[in-house]
Order: sequence, then C-alpha cells, then structure tokens
Amino acid sequence: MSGARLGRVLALAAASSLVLAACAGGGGGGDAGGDVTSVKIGFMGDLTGEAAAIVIPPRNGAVMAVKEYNDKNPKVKIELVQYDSQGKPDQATSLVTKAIGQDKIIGLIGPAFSGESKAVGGLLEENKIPSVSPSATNPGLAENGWTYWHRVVANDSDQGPGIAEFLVKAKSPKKAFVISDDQEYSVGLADAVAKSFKDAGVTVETDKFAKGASDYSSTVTKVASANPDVIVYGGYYAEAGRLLKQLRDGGVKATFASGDGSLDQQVITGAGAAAAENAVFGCPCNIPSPDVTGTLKTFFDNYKKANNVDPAIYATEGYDAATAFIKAVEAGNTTGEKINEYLKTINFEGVSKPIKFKANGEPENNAIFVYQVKGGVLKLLGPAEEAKLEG
Amino acid sequence: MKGNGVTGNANPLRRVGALVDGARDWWEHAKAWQRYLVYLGAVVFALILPAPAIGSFMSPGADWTSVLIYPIGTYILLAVGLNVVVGQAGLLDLGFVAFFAIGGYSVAYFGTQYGWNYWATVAFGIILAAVSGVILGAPTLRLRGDYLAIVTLGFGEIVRITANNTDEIGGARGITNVPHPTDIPGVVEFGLLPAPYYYLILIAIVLVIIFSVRLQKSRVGRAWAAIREDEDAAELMGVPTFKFKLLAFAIGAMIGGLAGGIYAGKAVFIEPNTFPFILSATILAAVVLGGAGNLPGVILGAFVIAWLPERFREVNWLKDVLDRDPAEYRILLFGGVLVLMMALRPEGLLPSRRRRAELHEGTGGMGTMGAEVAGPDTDVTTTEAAK
Amino acid sequence: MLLEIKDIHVHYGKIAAIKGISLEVDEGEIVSLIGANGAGKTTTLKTISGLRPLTSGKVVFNGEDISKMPGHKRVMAGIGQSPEGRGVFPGMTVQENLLMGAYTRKDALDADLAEVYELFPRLAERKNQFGGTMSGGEQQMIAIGRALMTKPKVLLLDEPSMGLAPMLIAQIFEIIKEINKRGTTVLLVEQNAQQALKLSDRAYVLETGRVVKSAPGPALLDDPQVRAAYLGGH
Amino acid sequence: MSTPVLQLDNVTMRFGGVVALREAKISINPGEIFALIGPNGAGKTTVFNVVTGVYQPTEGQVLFNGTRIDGTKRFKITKLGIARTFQNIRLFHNMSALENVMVGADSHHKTGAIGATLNLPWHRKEEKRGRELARELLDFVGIPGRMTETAKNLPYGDQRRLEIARALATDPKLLLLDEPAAGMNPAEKEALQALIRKIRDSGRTVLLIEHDMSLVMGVSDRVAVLDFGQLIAEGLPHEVQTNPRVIEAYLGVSEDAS
Amino acid sequence: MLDEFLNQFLPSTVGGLVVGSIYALVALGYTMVYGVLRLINFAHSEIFMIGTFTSLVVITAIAPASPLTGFALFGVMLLLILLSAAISGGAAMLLEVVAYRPLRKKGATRLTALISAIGASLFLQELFALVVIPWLTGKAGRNQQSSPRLVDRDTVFTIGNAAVRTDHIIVVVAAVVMMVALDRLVNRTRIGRGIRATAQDPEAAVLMGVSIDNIVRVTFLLGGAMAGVAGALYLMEFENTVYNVGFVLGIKAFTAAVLGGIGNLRGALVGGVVLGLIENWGAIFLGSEWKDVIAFTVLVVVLMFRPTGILGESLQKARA
Repeated sequence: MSGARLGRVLALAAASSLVLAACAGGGGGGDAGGDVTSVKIGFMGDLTGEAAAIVIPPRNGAVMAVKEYNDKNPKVKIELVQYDSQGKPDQATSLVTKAIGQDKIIGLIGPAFSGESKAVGGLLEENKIPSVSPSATNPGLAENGWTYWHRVVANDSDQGPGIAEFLVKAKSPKKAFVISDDQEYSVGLADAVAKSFKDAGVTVETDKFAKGASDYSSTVTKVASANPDVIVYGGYYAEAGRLLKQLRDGGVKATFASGDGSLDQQVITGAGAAAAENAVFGCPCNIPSPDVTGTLKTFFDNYKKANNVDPAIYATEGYDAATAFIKAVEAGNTTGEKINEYLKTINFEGVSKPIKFKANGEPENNAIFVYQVKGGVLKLLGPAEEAKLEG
Repeated sequence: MKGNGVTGNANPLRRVGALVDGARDWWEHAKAWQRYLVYLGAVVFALILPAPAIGSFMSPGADWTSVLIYPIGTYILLAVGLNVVVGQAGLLDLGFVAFFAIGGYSVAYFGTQYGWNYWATVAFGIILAAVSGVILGAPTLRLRGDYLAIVTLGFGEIVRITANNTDEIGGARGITNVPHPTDIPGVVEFGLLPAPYYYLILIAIVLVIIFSVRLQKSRVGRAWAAIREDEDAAELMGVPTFKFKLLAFAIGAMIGGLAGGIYAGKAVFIEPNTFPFILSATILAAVVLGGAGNLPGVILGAFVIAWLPERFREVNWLKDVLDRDPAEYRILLFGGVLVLMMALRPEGLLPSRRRRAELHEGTGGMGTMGAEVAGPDTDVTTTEAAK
Repeated sequence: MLLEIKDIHVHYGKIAAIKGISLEVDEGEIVSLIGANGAGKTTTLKTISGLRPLTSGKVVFNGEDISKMPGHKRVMAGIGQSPEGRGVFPGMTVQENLLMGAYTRKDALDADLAEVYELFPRLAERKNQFGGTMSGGEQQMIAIGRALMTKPKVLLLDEPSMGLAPMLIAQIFEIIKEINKRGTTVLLVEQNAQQALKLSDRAYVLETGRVVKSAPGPALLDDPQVRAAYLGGH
Repeated sequence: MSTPVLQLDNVTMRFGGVVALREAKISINPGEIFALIGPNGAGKTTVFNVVTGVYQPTEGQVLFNGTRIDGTKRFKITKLGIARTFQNIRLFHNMSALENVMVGADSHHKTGAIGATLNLPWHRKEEKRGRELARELLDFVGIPGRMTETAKNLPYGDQRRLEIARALATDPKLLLLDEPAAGMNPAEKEALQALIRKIRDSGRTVLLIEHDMSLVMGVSDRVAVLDFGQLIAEGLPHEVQTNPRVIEAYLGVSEDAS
Repeated sequence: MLDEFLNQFLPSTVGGLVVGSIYALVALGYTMVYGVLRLINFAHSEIFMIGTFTSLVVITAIAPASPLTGFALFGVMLLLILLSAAISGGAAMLLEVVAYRPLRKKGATRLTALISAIGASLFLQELFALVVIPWLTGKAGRNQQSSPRLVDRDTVFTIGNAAVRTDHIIVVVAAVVMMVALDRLVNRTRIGRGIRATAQDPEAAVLMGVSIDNIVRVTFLLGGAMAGVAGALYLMEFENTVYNVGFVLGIKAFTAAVLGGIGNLRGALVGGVVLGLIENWGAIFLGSEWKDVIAFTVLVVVLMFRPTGILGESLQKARA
C-alpha cells in the first residue's frame, strides 16, 4: 500500500539528488591571500587512544618548536591546531576534511601512523596541503606518487634491514626467529627483517599472534623448539614486553630485538627488568638521553622543562617536522603550494638528523639508531653502523 | 512486583512516547497527499543536510559531509540491513560486520587486482555477501537464539582474522588505492570531495528503505513476523520457516555488503581493523536503541549512535569542566546511555507498535529473562511432550 | 475466613483472563473450582500464589491483604501449591524435590519428610531417582508431597488427576481427602468434575473468567446444567 | 467406500519411557466430522502433533489421502492440505486479524523477495487475492469488521474464530480443531457448532478434539475415545456415550462404584 | 611437520591446560547466569578485568622484593584469590542491580538485556581506563599495567620436553579446587538447590518459597567471584593487565561455556580445557595467529553436530 507509494516518490527524489550532487560539491583549498599575519598548521595523530604514548612526544616536540618560533615575535605567527584521530583512518578522513575546509591549515604534521596516512594522503594531495609525518614508517606510503607528502623518519624497509644487518654483524646468528602480531606495522617490519636475514644466509622461522592475545605460550613453544640465536619481534611495546617476559620464563635465552614501536620504557616494565636486560632495539628515531651534548642537549633540557618528562620516542622528529614548516613560513611562504615547493629544497641540521627530502617525500637521511636495555633503562648505542652491543 | 498492565508515571520518555503515538495516529489516517508531502519533506531535508549552516552546529569538529557519509550514512545503511535480520525476522546476529567487510574487500580486491569496474565490484560484493550469509546460515539457523548469537559473533571474528592473515588480500596491511566509483559522465564525478559520496549513500539508503518496506508489507514480511511471534505456529500454517530465515540472513548480508562496497570506494584504504566486533555490537545497539522492526526508529537510532559521539567531541564547556578532551569520555557515555535507555525505554526510541507490544508482553520473539513472574508464554510442544 | 478473593481481575497483555472472580475458602474445607479449559481456573490459582499480578481486586489470606506480597513470601505465609503440569524439577532427585518444598523452613524436617513418604510409599522407594525420569503419576505425587513440605495452611492443587490412569486418579483423590483430614485446607482445580465435586465441601463453577455458580459440591453434582456441561450430559 | 482422508496405522508415540499414544488406529472418511475425546493427557493433542508433523511417530504410519505423510516437513504437510488450530490459542498476537489470515493464505503463494521488491504484477495479484480471501474467510467465520484489529485485542471467542479462519486460509482438505470451544460461553458454542457444520458443508473434513460433550454430541458424525494413549472406543456419538468403558474412564466412575 | 608437532605437543598441552583453566573459571560465570536468566552477561568480561586489577593492587601493595615460596606464597595467593573474588563478586552483584534488574522487572526481552550488557561492558572498560586505573596506579589508564613477580618460574617436573612450572601448577590446582567447591555448593547446599530449581522451573521455584531476586543476586555473586579468582590467577601468571583485558578472553570463555554445554558447570570446565588445548595444538600446525579462528571453528562444528554442547545443557535438565 503506502510502501509502494513511498517507493515511487523516493525513487524520483533519489534521481534528482544525483543532479544536485553535481552542484553541491564544495570544500576548498587553503589559499590565504593578501597580508597574512598568522597561519595554521595541523598536528594529527592518536592523542588519546591506545598508542598515544608514541604520539604524545612528537606532539610535544612540535608544540615546543612552534612556541619557540612564536616567542621570537615573527611577522607571521603560526598556530598549531591539534587533531586527535585516535589513529583511526575514518576519524582522520573527516578531521582532515575539516582541517582543510574550515580551519584552512596550510600544512600538516602527521598523521602519526601509516594507516591514517594512507587514508588521508589523497585528500591532502588534492587540496595541495603539504604534510610531514614524524613517525609513519610504512614503506608503501612513498609509492603513491604523492608530491605533498613527506616524512622525517626512515621507513620499515630501511629499519628492518637496519636491525637485521646490525644483528648479523653483532651476533653472526645461524638461525633467527621472527615474530609479529597481526597489526599492519608489525607485519611489515617483521617481513622486512625476515627478508634481510634470509638474504644474509640466516635460517628464519616465523610465528604470528593476535594482537589481543595475552597467552603466548604456543609462540614460546615454537621458539623454544626452534632454538634460534636471535629473536626479532616487530610490533609495539605492550605486546613486546609480555612476549619477552614469557619467552624468558619459557627458558628462551636468545638475544631479543625489536623495532621503533617497542622502543619505550614500558617494554621494560612490561617484561620486568631482569627479562628485558640486554634486549636490543633499532629505531629510525634519535631519542636523546641525559648524557647527550650540543643541540640535542638543549633540546633535552627544554623538552624536560616544558613537559616535566624526558623526551621519548619521536620527540625530536616531531620538533624537526615542525621546524621544516617554520623555516618555510619564515621564508615568506603562506600557502600550501608555496610551502611544498620550499620543502622540496629544504636542507637543515635537525635535532634528530640532517633534514632533507627526496623527491618522493622520503628523508634523505635514513639512519637507524640502536638502543639496548642496560640496568633497566634504555641506552642509546648510536647509529647502527657504529653501535657496539654490550653483553 | 509490577504488573504488565500497571504503568509507572513521571517518566519523561513516556511523554515523548505519547507524542510519537500521536504522530503515528496522524500518519495512519493521513491522506495520500499529506504523506507525499512528508516524503518530499524528508527527501528535501536529506538533500540539503550537508549544508555548512547545519554542519557548523551538527559537527563543528570535523567535516560535516564526511561525517554524514561515515559514520552516519554507513551506520544507517548497516542498521537498516541488520534490522531485516534482527527486527523483522527476530534472529540475533552479532557478526553483521562480516558482511560489511566482505562487501568492502570485494570492491577493494577486484578493483585493485583485476581492475574491475567499481559498480561491478559492488554488485559482486553484494552477491558474495549474500552467499556467505547463506553459507553461515544454513548450518546454524537451526540453532536456538543465543547459540546463533555466539556463532555469528564467531563468524565475524573469523572473517576479520582471516582477512588479517591472508596476504593475498593484503593481510594486516589492508588494501590501498581502492578505486573510486566510476564517474558517470556529465552527471557526477567521484573524486576526493565528499559530496558525491553523500548523495551516493543517500540513494543507497533510500533504495534499501524502499526494498525493506516493500518486503515488510509482502508475503515475505508477514512470514518473518509470523516466525518472530511463534515459529512453530508459523511452520504449521505452511510457512517454510527455515527458508525464510535464510532469506532474511541473505538479504541482511546483501545490504551489509552494499554498505561495505560504498565505504571502500570512499575510504580508498581498507584494513581488517576497519571491521571489528565492536562495530557489530554498535549497529545492533543502533537497531535496538531506535526500536527494532520500525524503520524510522532504526534510522533514528543509527543516526544518534553515529552522531552523538562525534558531536560530543566538541562540547567546549565540558572541556573546561573536565580539563580534558571530552572526546575521551564519549565511549563511557555511550555505554552509560545504552544501559540507561534500555532501563527507561526497553522498546527503543521509536518502536513499532507491534514490537512494543511484544516487548511489553516479554514475548519479543526471543523469550524473556526469568523475571520474578514468568511471562504468559508456555511452550505447547514441550508441555505436551511431558504428559 | 482463611482465604478470601475479592473481585479480582487479571490480564495477559490486553486480554482479560479473569473478569471479577470472588471466592472464599474457610479453614478445613475442600473447595473446588471447575469449568472448561480457558475458564480461568489455573489463572485464579496462580494469582493466589502470586505468580500473576492483579490488575484489580484483592487477595486476603488469614485476614491480611497479600495482594502485593511477592510469591515466595506467600509460601512462607502458608500458601502451598502443586502447579499445573506438576512443575517437578527434572534434574533433582525425588528427595531433593521434596527438600525444595522445605526451602524456606528452618525447623526440623525429618518428621514431615517421613509423613510424605508415608502418604506416598512409592516416593520413598525412588528417593534417589531424578524427577524428570518419573512417570506422570509419580510426578504428581512429588508435586503434592513437595507442596506439603512447605507446611501450608491452604494447599492449592491444580489438576492433580491430569493424565493419570483411573486407578491412580482414585488414589490421588483418596490422598487429598487424607491430607484434608490431617488439617490442611484444600483449594482444588479439576477437569474431572465428578470426582472433585464428590470430594468437595463447596465448589465454584467458572466460565470465561467469571464465577457462574457456587454451591456445596454434592448439590452441583445434581445440577442439570452442570451435568450437561461437565459431566457428560445425561 | 472411498479412501479415508486420514488414516493412523498402528501409531505409537513414546517420549523417553512415557507412552503418549499406543498403537492408535483411526480412519476418517471424507466429509466427516470426527471427534476425539478423552481425559486431559490422554494423548489427543499428540494425535494432532503426529498428524501435522510436529512429532514423528515412534512406530506406525500416517496416511493422508492414501499417501504416507509421517516424516514430511511440517509446512509441506500444510501445503498438502492439513491445517489445525491450537488448544491454547497460538495466533500471531501482534499482527492484525487480516494479516494472520493472510499468512495462512500465503502458503499457496509464490512471491519471493524479488517479486515483492519490484512490486511485480503477480505479486500484486497474489496480495490482492490473499486479502480478498482473508476478508471472505473472516466473514465466513463470523468476524467481519475486525480486520485491522490486532489479534490479541480480540475477545477470546473471536480469537478462536480467527484461528479457524487462518487455518482455512491454507485451503485444507482436513481441518484439525483442538478444543475450539474452550473458553466460550453457551451462545458462542452454539454459533461454533454451526460454523463447524458450515466448514464441513464447504467440502472439508473436520477432526475435532473437544471436552464439551454437548458440542461433541451435537456436531460429530463419529467419535473416538482415547484413554491413556489407547483407543478404547469408536462409533456413533450415542454409542460411545453409553459405552461403559468410556463412562468409567472419562465421564467419571459410575455413581454406584464410589 | 610431524616432527614439529611431536616436539611441541607436550609443551603446548601444558600451555593449553593453564589458559584453559582460566577460560573455564570465567566460563562459570557466563554459564551460571545463563542457566538462571537465559542471559548472555556480556559485561562478565569486565568483572574478570576488575579481578585482575584488584590483584594488581594487592600484589603491588605487598610488593615482594623477590618471588615468594612456601607458606608465604600460599598465604599471599589465598589473600589474592579471596580479595579478588570478593571485589569481583560484589561488582557483579552491583552490575545486576544496575543493568539487569530494572529490565527484569519490566519483563524486557533478552535482546534488550544484551544491549544493556554491551553498554555496561563498554562503560566499565572506559570507567577503568579513564578514572579508576589512573587513580589506582597513577599511570595512564590505557597502558599495560605490570605487576611484580609473585611466583618464581621454577620447573617442578618435566614430562618429556615439557616443563611444568610452579605457576602452572598453582593455576590449574586453584582452578580445579574452586570448581569443585562451586560444584559442591550448587549440588549439595540449600542455596545451590535454589539456584538449580530456579534454572529448571522458575515458577515452581517461587511456589517453593524461593526468592528469585535473591537467587539471581547469589548467582551473580558466585559467577563474579569465580571471575575474580580467574583474574587473580591470570595476573599471577601473565603479570600484567589492561583495561580491556577481558574482551578477547571473555569471548573465548563464553565460547568455552557454549562448547561445554551452557548452563552446565562441569561443561564449563570441559569446554575451557578443550578450547585451550585445541587452540594450542592447532597453533602448532597453522601458527598462533589462527588460534581464534580455530576456537570459533571448533565451536561451530560442535554446535552443528551437538547443538547443546559437549555435555549438554544442565543446570536445567539432568544433573551437572
């Protein structure tokens, strides 16, 4: 009865809406013409979600850099707008659309993770908004042909081999066991590590577990049964800590190594100081420790003063990403397009490393730094080429 | 002990209910042109909904049109689909997200690997979802309600984990660069701007509503209602109950698959974690919160559940009071509101009259919890058997 | 008056199952409710024991208005019931079923348990068998015995003869008489009107949720209308 | 004599240790009104459940118009032409009276999801026919003008009639009525009696379970008595009524016996 | 492949038994509530989570400088178990009052109750993440919280190549003891009879003077207490917890309950252990990432061939 009627009316309306759709387009670029006294730059990442521990430090670094710049009373001030994507691609999409359309940002620091970067890269490209991520390490990001996308960290294809080659050099293992959980970052890193090991002639066995699992006994059993010389886990600190503890409890004594996602003090609290001792971490990040010198020392002190904690992972990268934008604005660029052109040519000595971008947005310098747990704390051993394992 | 007939007072929701009843009475007696006017109004409203003027209030924190596509539009589409299964046929499905995933993956996979036309991939995704609905349903639909719930939950997880661990479809990395919908020359171009997708999803919702309403008013819908009320009696009146339950599963799955296809075309990138269990639970909550079985209610429920948390991110005075981002509290609030709503208005915001009656009797097709006083339903077959 | 029901109305959803029934049961009596299926007999019993909420009216027991008292407290107050379909707990042994009857009691049970076993020697033999595996008649015995274990002042029996062989029916009615003799008031709902009326001091005839007739049992037995409707019409 | 409409051939039905039906032999002829009586729990409803496919008999077979139907799916038995009502009314309570009857009528319809969605001609035709049939049947059982009312809001007697209309909508050759008079007042019973005859006169066979003796005696052509799962008597109403075994088992132990 | 299997079989079995015992304890709560109310208490996983945090607080407060042994260990474990059981049991009772009782009184459907349960589950998780955990530990609520070591990982004995450690024995023994205790309580005591009676026939139970409200309360208390014990054992074994620790484990435990035959206490034990073992054995062949898929597939297959689970439903029908 009324259903059929409803149908006909709605079908008509639906058809007409197609026509409207054509006109209703909108949203716009972030052109800010004329005399500009202030510009907006966004920071996007997981600020309150489960992986916030990795995003808060670069956020703090970026905030610091912008504040230092604004304190100098420049002609064009920078306002840093923070977007909490919770690391979710959907969230990031609608936030970016808003950042571009309403807030009219002219550049974006972030998104922090690879998934969200994949989701919003196209949008940024379309709207000519340059982005510099302090922490997204998925290799595929550079292969999308995006010209507005950049990052200041080495990708997992560099990180994985970095870790593997370092371990081969330091431990000359015959057999390696590579473990990952089922998250994107984890799988990518583990695959890269496994491949480098194989290329170096090391036998590799692998296992994988679900992210939410807490009982790794089957993985431990596999590792124990394989009896490897080194174990590499690609993944985040929460799982790394639990895994390391259960491995050691299960009587596995081989060297344990992991990547940037696990490089956090919580891996030690999670595993227990005894189990974590001598664990090795590779990271494309440069985390200053209290004993550093020079510009890093200044950064360390300022960061600690501002945030009451030691700088942690990607803090320096966040600072450097912000600095890249600051330098562009200082040079008189106030539109996304101009800033992007400037970024193509940028070359400065960042806190973390020298900052210069390749044409595809990757950093010129893809150094991997090696850390090791010593006496219950993470210690920077130096860049992978120079670092020496202790114990 | 409060009887069924004894109603409490001083419940503000009840007054809302009375208002709704009034509107419904009007609707039932409305003339044809009056109804047309309402349809027209609804459509016009939907067409101008993305207007920035509305958006600045509805979603100050994120792009309104994008929010209208995901989560709002997508949730509505999914909720209308799940409503077929839960609201109309009375089957409890806790793994609906699986079909959403299957639709999404089929668009992403066949689009990127084989370069199929987008619309073809959507159609294929819908078929694939329907087939998986049948595959899931055939062995399990004979199970009792709660077992069905846990089995569907398991199925949802199996689909997600399998996607996560299968490299052929991208594994945990997901699939990037999913093609946008093919442009319709001269009419619409699907790029990165959200507006065309909004209208696409709007058309999909409208079509699915028509579909759903027509089914409901047909032999099929009557059969579902009969199954929900008394499965044995329905079977004895010549309703092939198993076939119709399977049909409900397949149709719900198709709508889920359609939603997945549209989603993937817009999102460009999908990964297994886009399809977590909690999404199934959320959609189910939307259906029940809105009033299972009643389409306007289900749509309202989906809208509220999709929109409220988004809106809640931007309540500035809360930011000051809490000294924290209120966005952090939105799931806490969501959970609390669910508990509260179910206690105050267990039949949902806008229940169908039939459904509300079922709930009041405690015979909503799924039986009651052992209340202090048991409901009036006695199972004839079992008591007979005991004799 | 031990039990008094005053103009009760009961609804299932919107359907009225009972439309104003009033009845009285005096201490020591056996009172029957007879009537066709669907007349409201079972609902009346369930309302008395608190399994169904009242729409209006009053249930007075021992001089106290118990209309709002929850079901389990009515048991403590002294209303015992053997429900329709017997309601034996299938997964419990006979003994456990009987002990369930004494659920609310804190006093010694042995004597009462012995009395039930004396009334139903059959149950004593099958103490440890599961309720669900017993025959219909045995289940009926459990149900009645279990209700007796609540030490009721008034015992509500819902169709105790249902599904029983004639031999057993006679036996059950004997036992009801015996129970009554030992001092328990009985309110009986029966299909088997003939037997029930013979046993009862008084009886009420129910039709579509109303009392249409009430009189001493034997008087009804001779009532032509009642005979026509419930006793086979000759 | 023509083939019996329904034939129970030594049907035994056991539940665990309980025998609900013991070697029952019943044969019902076309156009008959056949009543099944017996005390509660004697196995009458079990007969219905065996005939309609709810239970599969432990032993024996059920023949409908000469074809074996035990083991056939329930909805298929309905399609073959057997419909029933229930002892405790099992309407679709929250559907309208019209919809209830249409569910029955739908058993012979074919429209699926596609036809309904596209509103195809045959779907419209079926809907129209179903609605007309439902109207006619509501009229036939004597409750016209109650079409849009929700089933559970109907008075008890009307609900019984609605159940009959719903069953009739499946176009049964054999209609099983399970205590149709339960809960009816004398006037309603009177009308029911007429209705049952009218159904028979429309060319259907009726199998009836009933406690109300005046109804049974007034309407049935033949009566069978079940006791304790066993068929103890069968014959014309007055024969059965005077059978001493029946009186003992059902109508009450004879006066002098007590 | 066979080689690998043989090599890993015994260690996997030990691991499966340990995690299976924890599944089983959590499953008891689901199965009891289901038996009495026919309700999937979705928030039961959060009751387990509360148990882990209670234990975390206790262990942190005791803060053993080194792992304990002997009587000290026994005493502390007992304290841990009792406190966690008490707090979790109390929380479960509170949950019932807030989230389910109002619905029960209105005669709402189980679907409504399920939504309320999902709401309560989310609410409790977030409440802990945002308020309770920061308040208890002073750390960010969404992070892993680690506990000091209570029990040394000493190998007590070995079977083939499988080392059975002190902590394994504690988990399995404690779980079995708790289950035997619960089984006795339900089968031998008055209150247990009340629970079984309510599960089998609520109306008849009321006629025996059983207060359904009371029984429901006790059911939640007992189920919650078992989840609390599971929480204590979990924390002792895995030494960390997080606000959403219950989510995956809860689904597994419910699966175990259904697998064993929901409503059946011994079924929960069987289901939990079977699930733990099959998961771990399957992981040898397929890899640990397929554990959950294995678990759910086993569930579907079992239900297809035995719709009432391995031992069948039982608080209602035949005895446990």
